[in-house]
Amino acid sequence: MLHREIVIENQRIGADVYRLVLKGAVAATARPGQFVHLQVGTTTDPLLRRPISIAGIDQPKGEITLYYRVVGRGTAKLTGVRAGETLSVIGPVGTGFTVPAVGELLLVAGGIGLFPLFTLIEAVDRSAVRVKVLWGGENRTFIQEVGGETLFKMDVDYAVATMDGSMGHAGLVTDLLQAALEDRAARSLAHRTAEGQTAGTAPSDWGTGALTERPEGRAAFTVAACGPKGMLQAVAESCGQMGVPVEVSLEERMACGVGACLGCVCLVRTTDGTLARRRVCKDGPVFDGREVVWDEAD
Amino acid sequence: MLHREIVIENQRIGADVYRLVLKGAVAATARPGQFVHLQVGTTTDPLLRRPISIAGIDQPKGEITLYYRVVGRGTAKLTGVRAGETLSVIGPVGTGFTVPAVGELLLVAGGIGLFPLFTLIEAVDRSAVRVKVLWGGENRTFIQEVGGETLFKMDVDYAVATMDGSMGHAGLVTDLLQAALEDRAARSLAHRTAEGQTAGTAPSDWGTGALTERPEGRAAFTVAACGPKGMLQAVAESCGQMGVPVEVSLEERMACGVGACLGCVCLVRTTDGTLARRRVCKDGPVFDGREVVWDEAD
Amino acid sequence: MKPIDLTTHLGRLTLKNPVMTASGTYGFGEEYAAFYDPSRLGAITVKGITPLPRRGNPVPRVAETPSGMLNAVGLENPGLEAFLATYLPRLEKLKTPIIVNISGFSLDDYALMASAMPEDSCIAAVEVNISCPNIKQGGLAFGTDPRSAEEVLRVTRKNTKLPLIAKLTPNVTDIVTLAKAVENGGADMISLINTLLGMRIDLKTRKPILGNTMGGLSGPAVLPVAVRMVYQVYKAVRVPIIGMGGISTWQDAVEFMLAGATAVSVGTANFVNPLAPLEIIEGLTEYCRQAGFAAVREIVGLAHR
Amino acid sequence: MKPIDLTTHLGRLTLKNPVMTASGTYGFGEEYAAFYDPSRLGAITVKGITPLPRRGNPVPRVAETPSGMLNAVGLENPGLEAFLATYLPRLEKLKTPIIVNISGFSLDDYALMASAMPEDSCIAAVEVNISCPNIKQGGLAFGTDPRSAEEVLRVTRKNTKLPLIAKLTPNVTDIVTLAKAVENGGADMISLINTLLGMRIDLKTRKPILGNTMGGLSGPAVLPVAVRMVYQVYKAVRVPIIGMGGISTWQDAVEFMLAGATAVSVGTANFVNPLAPLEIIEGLTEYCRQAGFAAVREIVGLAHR
Ligand SMILES: Cc1cc2nc3c(=O)[nH]c(=O)nc-3n(C[C@H](O)[C@H](O)[C@H](O)COP(=O)(O)OP(=O)(O)OC[C@H]3O[C@@H](n4cnc5c(N)ncnc54)[C@H](O)[C@@H]3O)c2cc1C
Ligand SMILES: Cc1cc2nc3c(=O)[nH]c(=O)nc-3n(C[C@H](O)[C@H](O)[C@H](O)COP(=O)(O)OP(=O)(O)OC[C@H]3O[C@@H](n4cnc5c(N)ncnc54)[C@H](O)[C@@H]3O)c2cc1C
Ligand SMILES: Cc1cc2nc3c(=O)[nH]c(=O)nc-3n(C[C@H](O)[C@H](O)[C@H](O)COP(=O)(O)O)c2cc1C
Ligand SMILES: Cc1cc2nc3c(=O)[nH]c(=O)nc-3n(C[C@H](O)[C@H](O)[C@H](O)COP(=O)(O)O)c2cc1C
Ligand code: FES
Ligand code: FES
Repeated sequence: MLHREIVIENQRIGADVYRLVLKGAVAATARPGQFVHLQVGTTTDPLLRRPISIAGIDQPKGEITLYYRVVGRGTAKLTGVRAGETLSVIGPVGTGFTVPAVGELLLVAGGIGLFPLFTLIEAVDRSAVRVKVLWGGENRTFIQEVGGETLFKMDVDYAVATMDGSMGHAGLVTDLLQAALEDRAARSLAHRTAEGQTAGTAPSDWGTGALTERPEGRAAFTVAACGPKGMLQAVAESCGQMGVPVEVSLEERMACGVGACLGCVCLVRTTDGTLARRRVCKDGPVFDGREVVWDEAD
Repeated sequence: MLHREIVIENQRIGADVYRLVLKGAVAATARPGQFVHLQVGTTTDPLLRRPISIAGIDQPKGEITLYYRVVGRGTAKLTGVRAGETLSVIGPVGTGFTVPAVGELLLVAGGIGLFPLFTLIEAVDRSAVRVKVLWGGENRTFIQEVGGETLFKMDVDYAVATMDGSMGHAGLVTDLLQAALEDRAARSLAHRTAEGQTAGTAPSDWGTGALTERPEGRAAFTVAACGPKGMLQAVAESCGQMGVPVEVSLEERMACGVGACLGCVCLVRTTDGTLARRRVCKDGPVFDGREVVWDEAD
Repeated sequence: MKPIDLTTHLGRLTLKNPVMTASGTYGFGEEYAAFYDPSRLGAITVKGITPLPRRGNPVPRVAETPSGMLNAVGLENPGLEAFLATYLPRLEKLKTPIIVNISGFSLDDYALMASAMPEDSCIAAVEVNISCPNIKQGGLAFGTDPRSAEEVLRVTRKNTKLPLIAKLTPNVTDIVTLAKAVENGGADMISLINTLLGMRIDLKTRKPILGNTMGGLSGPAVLPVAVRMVYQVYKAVRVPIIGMGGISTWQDAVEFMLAGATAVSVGTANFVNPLAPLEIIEGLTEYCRQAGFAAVREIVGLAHR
Repeated sequence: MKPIDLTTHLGRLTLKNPVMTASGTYGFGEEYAAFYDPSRLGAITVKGITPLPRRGNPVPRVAETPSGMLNAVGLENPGLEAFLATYLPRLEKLKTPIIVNISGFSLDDYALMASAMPEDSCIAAVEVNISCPNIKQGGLAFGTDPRSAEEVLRVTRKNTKLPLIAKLTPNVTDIVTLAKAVENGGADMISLINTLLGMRIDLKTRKPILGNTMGGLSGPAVLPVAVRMVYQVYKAVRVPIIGMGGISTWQDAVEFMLAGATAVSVGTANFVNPLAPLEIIEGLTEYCRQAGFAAVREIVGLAHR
């Protein structure tokens, strides 16, 4: 789990975002939603490793792709790393996304929360699963610079929202989600009514069972989301209300990255209703959105 | 005094010794025996600057040459710096060697203590001053690797000593010094006796006055030395006994490098006989060898 | 070439080498098993246990500092009962001496925890963490008052035959008096140091970063403080010292042993380099070989000569 | 664009900006004049003065540590008489408020030093360093015992009308009690923190690196401890706080001010980046501008809201 990976590329792609391609042992076992815990320096400052999601897995080549945004000292230092050098990597770590086998998969991303969803897009069987990405960002520049190098090349349906209205929907990505959920509910209602069921119970009915336990024959509709905590909470609540299964990828400040220090916990409500701690690094970063307790004070 | 200098070259020349050539403002005002205080990293670890002697000054090109040996974390980090990058440099700092105008200059160096003497060799008017270097090192490999890239190219008289006898005199460089001093004394004695002076007072007579105050007409004989403390002490004592003026370049652990922290002091006996502190970084690193109190307990 | 003897004697406790892992940084021994076989360690110290389960502090629980980190986990742990029922059997499988770190808010808490530790399991010693606030005495930590510290050790001593380690906090004016107090109280060893109290503030939110406002500083930044305390305490007590605080390399470990530590514990460094404990074992061995020592214990306290 | 108001009120003392340099790291104000005009600083604190000249400790006096350094200069200084005769006239020329740091080994020492400071010179305040061992009371530092600390301030207060700063050592169990004690004693301000006691050992010689065995830890490594103490003391006292300990960047300075420091002092960072104080003044100004504060004093203590 501790590897030295060779830097193949470390390139700015725009808007303070860099693509980092690493060759080594991680690719062989990486799965969608997992991350690596990277050492950014060689002295004791900055001390801690930095968690970065795996955004691309090329098993034949033995390469993983990461995208990182420069926000502080660690990521700033990382930009100085050159192709040919090596980096110390712990990974792949964490419990990733469920990869649905059939149905529809709606991906909701806020800003750089887009990146961890790429591996999920790549992993699903697109002949059996309809994938659509809803992506929100600050403005057109960010969306075009970052999307132009990534999402827009991926041959997948998407819709964007920008806070300043400079591109796509003017507003939050959760507006797009809400619309999609309502649209889906309406379609399903029509479908079910045709099947002779009562409309009223349908949405809550959807909410039972884990994502993989969808009854055969009925196309599953699931959501996976990554982005700022506030957005994830809104996504989880919207989906919860509509009874749609949702997985969210959380971020938390980490020390060990392997479950040993209890630095990165979240709170979940377990099936028996009690509150329990989970480690974002080991038990997550992907959690069932219905389980997560968003406010400690609750 | 605080400059960003461009790295022109940072090259291993053998035996863990590197040559570092910097282009910038320091060259314009640097003098023999001064040093620079280099920042080796950009994070808080390693924290402190490292003092490195100026071993070459090329004013027309605006370049200084440094030689450093890798001994710890800071110098190890320095080896990673590449041509074209810049380094933060405080300098030139310190009070350097006296440059004699006439006579004979004997330079005594221990190991990498050779480097600070190069600027002195370059600075003296070789048509008026006879220069000879006595250099001691561990073994032939060290002497040949380091000397081959430096001293042996400088068209200056030299003699070497190695601890293991693998090159030159087998033993200490101070043996060579002792022989040179005795030889000189014998020659001088002959000279003075010829002048009708009493032989007995001659050596102590030499010892009076500063290096530059030599009476006209009589060729001054001075020694300058750099190397480990033990060697410098031996050099100073030998010269003292023979009444030969000697300047020594001291090393001490430094923080500020500019005289502000009192971290790098030595003890001197002033002309009125009292003991006083001097800052190696500002009042030195070059001191009159007869002044230095080598053992605090004295 | 004769192998260097790494055997380490901590009073009645004998370890195969002097390198262990520090409480709270090595979970319950399983997380780092993906990197190497934990039985290569001298011992493993597990996360601090309290009588009842604790959910700990809200996040953020960690914050980086120059060459260090703050943590405010708040003693999250499964509680004594679950520890014995669920974790201890799993620890048994690691085939490594286990040190159980216990924390309490009253003397009764410590007594209860000590008496509950089986004496015939993988548990090699009990480490008494006295950095917790003493609820009865108004919240001041047991570990900052010599009399309370001594009392905690005494009551723990009465309740177990296992070797006892007193773990001291560095947030005190006079570490030597505290060390003497726990020695008097019956400690077989002293662990030095726990974390230094610190905090950081977020420039954007203008609030403390940690959910708990303040936290414990660990990592290389604290090393010089820890070495100093080991050095001071070594002069003053007879019981062996387990040194910790910023140990990341074998050089650091040698420094602690020269200062007077008989064994060393690796904490924060695990997060940065999971192989640090193994590299330290190797480096210590090589240092002894090159310096001509036949046993690593020969270097303990040499800086005092 | 209105300029940001940097005026800083420390009790009766008003400075043009809140950035000063820390005692012992800025000599007698002249060494850094080669880099910039010192009058751009809020104030300069000079090296600690004692009644008699002191030659200080043997070398080595400094040792590097992770993100920090140890120093054991041992209060080398020219003594009171030479300070007044030789250094003060030169300080006068810097056109900058000067804070004189005084250290003593008895109450009489402090009284003498305080009464000797002219009240009509460039001396803007006297900083009372109480980290020295109290010879009469057996060597424990004045600064670790609240009653002694209060007494030192009281006696100093009686002997000068100049504003008084009490400089506290962080090597104590309870910084708040000490801060309250010096406030009671008459301190107009509190400086936090002096250095943490630490040591390092040389692996080759197997001896302590410092000539004095132990030394004071400063630099970025101690920043989280210093911020914590400023935060704690701000809650407990009314007098303004001068924050220091590892401040290297404007971000660090903002952190101290949010924690409750009215002014900040730059120490070890001068050695690394001689321009640090100026960069901090600029950065503070820019932070206030971008965050919409009209005066830098508005951010003091905001982390407590
Ligand atoms: C599971 C996971 C996956 C992530 N994936 C990505 C990714 O693919 N691309 C990307 O750009 N960023 C990602 N992040 C966020 C990234 O880890 C932080 O932006 C980065 O650690 C900041 O480091 P810094 O030194 O630049 O910032 P600093 O502020 O200097 O960091 C100081 C400390 O805070 C921690 N920290 C700061 N911001 C965050 C944050 N948002 N989340 C967690 N820790 C933080 C750092 O790890 C470090 O310990 C991910 C975070 C997690 C937890
Ligand atoms: C005036 C002066 C001129 C020098 N000129 C040269 C030169 O031209 N070439 C060269 O190779 N070396 C020179 N040195 C020695 C050089 O400064 C040290 O070897 C270097 O600082 C070691 O740094 P490090 O990080 O590799 O070692 P570390 O041991 O990791 O350093 C730790 C700390 O100790 C200090 N330190 C360690 N060794 C020495 C030493 N011998 N002298 C002073 N401080 C030390 C470092 O500066 C640092 O603060 C000079 C020293 C002085 C004082
Ligand atoms: C995340 C974390 C959790 C810790 N939890 C405990 C604990 O439960 N009990 C305890 O006695 N010490 C605890 N400590 C302190 C360490 O055991 C150790 O004393 C300290 O971190 C200094 O060592 P280091 O610098 O090598 O980490 C914890 C430290 C960290 C970093
Ligand atoms: C070399 C050095 C000498 C110091 N001398 C003194 C002193 O004479 N008096 C004093 O009160 N503090 C002295 N200090 C402490 C500093 O003023 C300051 O409180 C401490 O270094 C923390 O700040 P920093 O981390 O920014 O350096 C000294 C610090 C250093 C590094
Ligand atoms: S970061 Fe240590 S448990 Fe998650
Ligand atoms: S290094 Fe600061 S006075 Fe010389």
